[in-house]
Amino acid sequence: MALLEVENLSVNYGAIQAVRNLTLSVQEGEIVTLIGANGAGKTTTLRAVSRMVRPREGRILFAGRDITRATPDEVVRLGIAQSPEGRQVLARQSVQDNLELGAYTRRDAVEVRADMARMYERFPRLGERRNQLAGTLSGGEQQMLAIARALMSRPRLLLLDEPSLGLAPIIVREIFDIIGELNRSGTTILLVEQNARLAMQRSDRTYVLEAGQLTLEGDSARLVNDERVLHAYLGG
Amino acid sequence: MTAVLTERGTVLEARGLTRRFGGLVAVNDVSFDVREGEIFGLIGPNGAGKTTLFNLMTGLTPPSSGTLTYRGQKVTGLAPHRIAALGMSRTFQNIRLFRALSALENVKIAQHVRTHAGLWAGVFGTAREEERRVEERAWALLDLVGLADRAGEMAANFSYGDQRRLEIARALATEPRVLLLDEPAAGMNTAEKGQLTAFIREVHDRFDLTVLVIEHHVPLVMNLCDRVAVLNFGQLIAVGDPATVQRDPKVIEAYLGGE
Amino acid sequence: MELSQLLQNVLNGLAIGSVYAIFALGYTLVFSILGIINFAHGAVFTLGAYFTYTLVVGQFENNGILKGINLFPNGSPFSGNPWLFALATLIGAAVAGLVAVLIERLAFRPMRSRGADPLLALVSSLGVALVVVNLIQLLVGAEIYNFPSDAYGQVQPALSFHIGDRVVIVRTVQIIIFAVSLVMLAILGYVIGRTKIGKALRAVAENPGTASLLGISVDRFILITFFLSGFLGGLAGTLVGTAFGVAGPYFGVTYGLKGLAVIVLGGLGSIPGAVVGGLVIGLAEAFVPAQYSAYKDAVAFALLFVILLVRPQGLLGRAQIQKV
Amino acid sequence: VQVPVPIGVALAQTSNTALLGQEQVIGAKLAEKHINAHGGINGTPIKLVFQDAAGDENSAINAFQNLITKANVVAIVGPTLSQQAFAADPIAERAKVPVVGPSNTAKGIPQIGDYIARVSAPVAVVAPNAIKQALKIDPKIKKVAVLYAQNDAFSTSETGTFQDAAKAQGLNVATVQKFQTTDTDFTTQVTAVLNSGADLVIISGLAADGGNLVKQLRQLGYKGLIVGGNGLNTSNIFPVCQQYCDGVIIAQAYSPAQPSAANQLFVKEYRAQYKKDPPQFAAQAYAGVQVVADALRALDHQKKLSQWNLDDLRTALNKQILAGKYNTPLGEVRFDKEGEVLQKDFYVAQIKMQDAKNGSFVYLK
Amino acid sequence: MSEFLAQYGFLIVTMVQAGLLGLSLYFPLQAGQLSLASPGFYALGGYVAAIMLTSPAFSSLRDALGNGMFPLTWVAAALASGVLGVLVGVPALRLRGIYLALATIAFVEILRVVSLNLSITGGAIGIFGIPQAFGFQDRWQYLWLFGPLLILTLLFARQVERSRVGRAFRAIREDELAADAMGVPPTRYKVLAFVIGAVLAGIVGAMSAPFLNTWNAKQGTFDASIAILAFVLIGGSRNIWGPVVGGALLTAVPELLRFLADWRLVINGLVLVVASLYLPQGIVGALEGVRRPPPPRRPPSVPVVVEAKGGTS
Ligand SMILES: Nc1ncnc2c1ncn2[C@@H]1O[C@H](COP(=O)(O)OP(=O)(O)OP(=O)(O)O)[C@@H](O)[C@H]1O
Ligand SMILES: Nc1ncnc2c1ncn2[C@@H]1O[C@H](COP(=O)(O)OP(=O)(O)OP(=O)(O)O)[C@@H](O)[C@H]1O
Ligand SMILES: CC(C)C[C@H](N)C(=O)O
Ligand SMILES: [Mg+2]
Ligand SMILES: [Mg+2]
Repeated sequence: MALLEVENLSVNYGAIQAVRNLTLSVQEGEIVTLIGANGAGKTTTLRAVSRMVRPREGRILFAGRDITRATPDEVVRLGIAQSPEGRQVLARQSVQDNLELGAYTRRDAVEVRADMARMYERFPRLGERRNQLAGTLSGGEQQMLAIARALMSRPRLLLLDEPSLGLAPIIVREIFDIIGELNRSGTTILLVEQNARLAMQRSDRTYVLEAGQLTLEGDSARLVNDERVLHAYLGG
Repeated sequence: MTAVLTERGTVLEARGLTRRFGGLVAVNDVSFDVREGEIFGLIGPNGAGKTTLFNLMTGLTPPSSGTLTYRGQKVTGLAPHRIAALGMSRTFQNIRLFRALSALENVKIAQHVRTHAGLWAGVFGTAREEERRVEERAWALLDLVGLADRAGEMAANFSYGDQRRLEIARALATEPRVLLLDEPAAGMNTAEKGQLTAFIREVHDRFDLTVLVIEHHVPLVMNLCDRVAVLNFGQLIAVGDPATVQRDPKVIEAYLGGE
Repeated sequence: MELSQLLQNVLNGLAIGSVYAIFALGYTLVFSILGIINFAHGAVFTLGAYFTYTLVVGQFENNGILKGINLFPNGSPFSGNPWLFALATLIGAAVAGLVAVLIERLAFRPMRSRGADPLLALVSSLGVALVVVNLIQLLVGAEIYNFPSDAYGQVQPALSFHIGDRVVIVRTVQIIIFAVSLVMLAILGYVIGRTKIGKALRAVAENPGTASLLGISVDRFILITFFLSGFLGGLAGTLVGTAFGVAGPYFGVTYGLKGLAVIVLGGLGSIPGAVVGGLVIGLAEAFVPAQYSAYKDAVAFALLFVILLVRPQGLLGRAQIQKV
Repeated sequence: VQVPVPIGVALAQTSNTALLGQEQVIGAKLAEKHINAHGGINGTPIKLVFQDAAGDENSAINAFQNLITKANVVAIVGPTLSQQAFAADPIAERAKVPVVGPSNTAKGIPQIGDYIARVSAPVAVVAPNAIKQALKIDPKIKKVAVLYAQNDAFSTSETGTFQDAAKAQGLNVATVQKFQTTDTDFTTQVTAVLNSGADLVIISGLAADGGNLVKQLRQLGYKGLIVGGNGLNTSNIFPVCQQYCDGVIIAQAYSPAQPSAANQLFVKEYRAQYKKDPPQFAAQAYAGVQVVADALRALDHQKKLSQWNLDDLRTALNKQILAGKYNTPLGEVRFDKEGEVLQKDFYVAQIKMQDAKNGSFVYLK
Repeated sequence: MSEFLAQYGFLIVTMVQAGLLGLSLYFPLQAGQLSLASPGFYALGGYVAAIMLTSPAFSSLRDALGNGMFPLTWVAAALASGVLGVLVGVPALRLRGIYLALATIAFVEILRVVSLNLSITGGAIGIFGIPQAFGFQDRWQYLWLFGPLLILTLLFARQVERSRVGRAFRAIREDELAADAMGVPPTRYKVLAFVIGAVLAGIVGAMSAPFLNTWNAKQGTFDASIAILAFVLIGGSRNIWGPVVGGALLTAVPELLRFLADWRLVINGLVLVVASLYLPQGIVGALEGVRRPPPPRRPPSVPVVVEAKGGTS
């Protein structure tokens, strides 16, 4: 059964229709990539799933449950975490507090602490800066924090909105390694990426969004060689 | 092209620029020159101090020590708007558009330093000619970044990538001689990055600009820049032409990572 | 200045200041979480006092719809014993807390969900204050009410001691208020500073959107905040009421301005700031020489003005971080 | 004019000032009831038209405008505060509508214009009596401490009178302390009073602040006599200072013990309804309404009221008000040609508390 | 008509006056400055006028100028407010948001307390018996003063908004730091916006002193600050008509509710709540929402190629 099903989703911002009649699904255990030009509606789609925007039409099912009317915090408690566009770190809290808040829905304090240590290991920069206010971190450091924070909730489904944005090449690779590892340990991932080639190499399936509508979908391995994708997104 | 470059002089001289935040030295004794007309890349790991360096140069953050000279004039210590008036303009890594204003307004506002109408001129409408020019230039700039057909839309409503374009248009509206771009390609896909490279080059040529660009997308930097400087932990660890820098083992270790 | 006078001024200042502080605690709590100035806080404060009054006396005067009503023909079950009075105070505070929750539901939440300018909450809360205050007047009249004079039992109304031949005095009620405000501060400080709830509250305060993205139920925390704020306000209302009488429906509202000054001086959003701000303003007022006492308010505000210029974020407020 | 004859009442029914205004409203309503029960204006009933004047100038002006142009009243009783009177009375003056101030005690009120009169004796007339009385009780008094609410118009003018009167009695003003009507804590002022060694304290303020001041003076150990001004002249201060109110001396322009028949009727009706003695503000408002009604009665004898045209009636009424002599609860009352009240009897009362809640004003000889 | 004016004249003029005070707060708000100083300048202007119109010190000037005295009081009030505006604005405008609001309230309070204590301002009683402007007899005649002032102010505001200065204000409101980086000097424009508001409030005060017959320290209070802010927010803070509509309406509501007697202010409070809830952009904002502004049109001139031009040095 699909872990996430989005059916006929439409989202409007006032008069602007950002997503129209979008249907997609993510199977348990998959990595799915969503690509598209600027303004195609990728972020909007993720925000609809995490219930940060209200769909105009359509249904969203998570693990068979209709979450179209759920509140954002309920969605998190059901097991969806998001590393959002623009990072949205809590600027006035320390790195440490941001991470702890990432684990807000969890009750296993001991495990949380262990996870935290793991994050610091993966992102030594964050470890060095654990007491720094998140708002004073550099852009890339904030990006690491946003990703690490999303991981802290140990989600079933992880939504990543352009995780590589603003990261140095070394770290981008690190992020994709983490994505792979998480996936192997059972986390399902829906990934929005501008670094389309890398994302498609590491994912099972890909959806292509244009002007709010789905134009292509299929196995990543196949699409990565598709003319249209090559031309429009891979700079080929 | 290169011949022209060497004939021209130095626009920017950074000498010992340093900035501390508490115990942390974000920019550490950095000195370099930027030559008139070149495209100068600035790379380095996350948190290396690149953005801070831009902030020091544009007056948004006062340096703990060191100076920056622009065409022989010391600019450290000047207010940001004074520096903008001198001809240095920038974009922001964490996009800072005037979010609730239209794209057109964003670009019109940035012409402030090149216009003069005061309160009474505005009230009595005596600055018509200037207003007309402001308006026209604004449209032309939006054309340039391909946003003219959405001129009336609120900046906040643009997608991430489009906001970046609008920021560039806004920076250009101040009629800079030196343009500082902080990760202009972030949030763009590979194809768009390619277009952006071409765009930056076009702007550079057309307006006869000196461009400083921070970017993590290595191909873009290598393609675009005449010279590249590498920061690591606040310190300049390499400056030179892209090919040389790319081979520098220190740079590979700190930034690019082994292949 | 002589030692006795110095000490007297300090005591006076702390006494006035702790009244400001106890008013400001609930006020600043709502500000720190929602970033709105809740002008209805003064009205809730007033309500707390009236609720307690209703419990311990249960009779109203001659003006207003409720005149002639006697809730306890056989005497109030809460009268005559300081502990019962304390219990009534807590119940009154809790009811005030519920009213605050109701206010949040009706006057703030709908606005939040429509994404209105947070400043507008100020107008809405002003409206609520107007409604509550005038309803009180309609119900029980504009006259002054007071609690039984032995509410705290047979304690001395004032304590005095001598330094040399000079007497130094302080009112007992004010010691109680001071102590209660410190206790409240300690509890709140602990909850907000040290617990997970506190961390979540701070997240809501900073960015409700992000907080909900992390699984924090923003609406629930806001309700909790309003309840706490109303509870603190109601409690403060009764305490201040026992000290000075409940001077009509506007009783609490008149603290609005000073309260605002206090929380801004202390640093918006800082709970200890509310207490420190209150005490500082109280002390500043107390040290205004007698012949200039007419300028007392001006002195407090001038001090505020100057302090803000030197420390724009207030005494204990955190500086705005501006990372470009 | 209309029947029943409309008389405007513009008093503070809302805002902080309502604390005083509501006593006045009671007084005015009692007057209406009484007058109509006794045949109104020779058979024509009167009707009080209330407009809330709140505590600010704008509300008072709006209330006046409403009464003058919309309710077509023949005269206005109000407003509550002198400060409001300075703003609103000129409106009536220009519209040629007579005004009877029921509680404005500041200097200069009747001088606002020909149409402005008041039944509230100015501070200068009333206040000194209290000091004389205090000296009678305790002739050893030497030093006085004077306190006043410095943001209140009438308190500041009253304190001037008090200070002059004290000096005239040969007393030494040891300290003058100011406070705000919104203050609740007076520790600073009280300490200053105690340190000045004063043996008489004179307070000009309003009920809540004045009551608290009294209470705190006592709690912090002041033992001497206390004289309170006009603003403390209400049983509303009992709940504030409770047993500590005991002994406060307040000069009165009114006494429930005033022997006139008019007053005894008033007191009876008031007691029947409120189970206590009427306060001065209620009596003055009652008198204000009564003055207008009595003057109307005189005019009605000349020509039936219903046949008067409104403007003429207002002008004639103003003349009549100033010319007449009235038997009010305040005793016999007349006006000088400016509209200043001329009243015979002034009193001094001392508060006597039975317990923490109940007390009364005991009139002193 | 004349009856209507006689009855509602005062109210109508107060509505206009409230609109003007709303505008005085709107200017700094345009530049993102939440200043609540208007009542202070309003009070100051009123005192200047009241003193000039009643003090014996000015009697010869009054005799010489006749009705010319009134315009002179406006000018004097404008000057006094402008100067004080600069003195207060320069330091205070380093503060932001609520902190600035409070600093300006502090200013209002300080002025209030000082005026309570000076003899020239009549202490707590204030100044009364202020002569009527141009011998006006009825309140509505003051419309001849406030009306033109409102029209001029609106024209002024509209022109400013369309101009370079107006754009600078908006830029600062949106993002002061970005504005600075884009060449807009924040301090200068913040002070300018603040002083414009101060001068306007001062003039309104000077016109109001005769209108109200009396002037005292209660004219400039914290409550007034909040009331004026409510005018702007309920009317709509993003459009010049907002403060005017809000001021007029909020002034009128309690008066129109007089028939409710004791329930008047309860309902008035409810009106405030409901308006805040259902008109999050203010009244004018809501009306605008219905009628979307047309997209800007490109000027018909020859499309210019953006030409290179060097920065001045
Ligand atoms: N808050 C908003 N209000 C109005 N329009 C919006 C808003 N957010 C996004 N849009 C519009 O919706 C469309 C989709 O935007 P979205 O952010 O989902 O695109 P995206 O695919 O994530 O683009 P990018 O790669 O640039 O992040 C765009 O046209 C954008 O301008
Ligand atoms: N205001 C501040 N307070 C404390 N530390 C700061 C502050 N601003 C920057 N820093 C620290 O200084 C370092 C340099 O930051 P800067 O933003 O210049 O990095 P950067 O090179 O631009 O990185 P990125 O590529 O991630 O954008 C970072 O480690 C950051 O945490
Ligand atoms: C009600 C009274 C206290 C009013 C006061 N006597 C005045 O003239 O202002
Ligand atoms: Mg996006
Ligand atoms: Mg950076």
